Amino acid sequence: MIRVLFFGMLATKTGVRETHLELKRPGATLSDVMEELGKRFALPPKAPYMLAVNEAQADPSTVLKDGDEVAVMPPFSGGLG
Amino acid sequence: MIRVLFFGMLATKTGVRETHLELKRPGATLSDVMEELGKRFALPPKAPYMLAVNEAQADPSTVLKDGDEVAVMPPFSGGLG
Amino acid sequence: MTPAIEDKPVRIQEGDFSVEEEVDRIKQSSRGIGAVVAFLGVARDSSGGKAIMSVSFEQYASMALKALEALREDALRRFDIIDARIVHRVTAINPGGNIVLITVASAHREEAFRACSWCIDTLKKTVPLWKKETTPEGESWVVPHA
Amino acid sequence: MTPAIEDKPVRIQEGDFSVEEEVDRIKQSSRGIGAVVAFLGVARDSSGGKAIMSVSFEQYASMALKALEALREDALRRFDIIDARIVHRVTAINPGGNIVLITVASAHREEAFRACSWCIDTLKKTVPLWKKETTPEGESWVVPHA
Repeated sequence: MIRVLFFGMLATKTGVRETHLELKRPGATLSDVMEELGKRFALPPKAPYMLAVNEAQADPSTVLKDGDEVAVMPPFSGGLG
Repeated sequence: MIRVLFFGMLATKTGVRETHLELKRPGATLSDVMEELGKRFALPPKAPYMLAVNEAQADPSTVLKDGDEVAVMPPFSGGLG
Repeated sequence: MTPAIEDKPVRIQEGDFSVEEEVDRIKQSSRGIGAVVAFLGVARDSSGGKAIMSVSFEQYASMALKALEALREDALRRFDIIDARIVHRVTAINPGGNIVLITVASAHREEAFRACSWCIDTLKKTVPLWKKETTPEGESWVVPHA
Repeated sequence: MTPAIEDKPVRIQEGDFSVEEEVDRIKQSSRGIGAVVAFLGVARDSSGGKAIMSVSFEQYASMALKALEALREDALRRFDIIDARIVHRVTAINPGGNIVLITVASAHREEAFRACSWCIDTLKKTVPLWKKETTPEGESWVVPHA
């Protein structure tokens, strides 16, 4: 089981801030999880997502394990008014 | 008659902050005045002076007239500690 | 003794900060400081022709603080600077209100300018914070320029 | 009514200044301000290996104020900025003490960084101010690098 967090515009679009997912096979990657989430929440496939695993930016090839925290985030927009 | 001001290290070297000078001829330039001051105060001829006439930076070819205020200044060193 | 929250060199907080206090704190890191460069991000009253009534920031709190700490460490390694401090607010902020303050101290000014500018550029890219604008038409999330 | 001295955007003064007050004043010039960049020059405790007990500044007062005003006008013309303020002290200043503060406000940060950096570079070249250092060996005038 992994924990998935959505932020900003993606929390608005999906209607949830947090969900949980079973990894379907050993060696499943962030990319596999994104495909699954895309189906479940009708996420636009080409939007530029920022991804993190356990609070560190990660790319889609990252292999996940049970207990990981995955964040699916819109591009950051801090710092300016 | 013109008024001449010395600042910083030049006030220390000449021992005066202010002096007065008669212009020797009409059309006398800042360069002529520097020559005269050089003799009177033994100013090193090659030091990089900053020159001003009536509170604006001026170059040695500037023609002076009675009543002008000339400043003979070391390179500026404001702004930093 | 644990230092007071306000003494931490990177912080994400709701409340406002004091520019004077942040500058005073960084000046206390060394008597070799000759230059402090500060960048203050302020909420504007308009953006691309739209009136903005307020902006508010959301964060991925645990990751944002780590990313901000990493950003400071990286700046201290990359630039010949003495110290750097960063504070970012997450709350609704009206026009004129403070959003973020980055202060960088160094012996010589060029490095402080370079490092401070690098910090705000890098913060925008690496710290999970999202801006929402409230306009007369309602609220909308901001999509940053590529 | 004449504005209070502290409201003038360029000043040369003996007394200390407040970074917070200068930043607050510049923020009041417009609600379109998105960025304030500040440069604070601070007295260091050493220079080229020598211990410095204090620095003090002498000015050609009438010309220095004119040059500082011209510098601000020039910055406002050259850069896409909203406002700029400059305050420089002339007095003896101990290590850690404030020497000069340049604050620049703009809609976007890049111009504020460029203009603020340009202002301090240009101040050093165009404003008749001279620095004297007091070391354990005595006082000496500073000859700037070419």
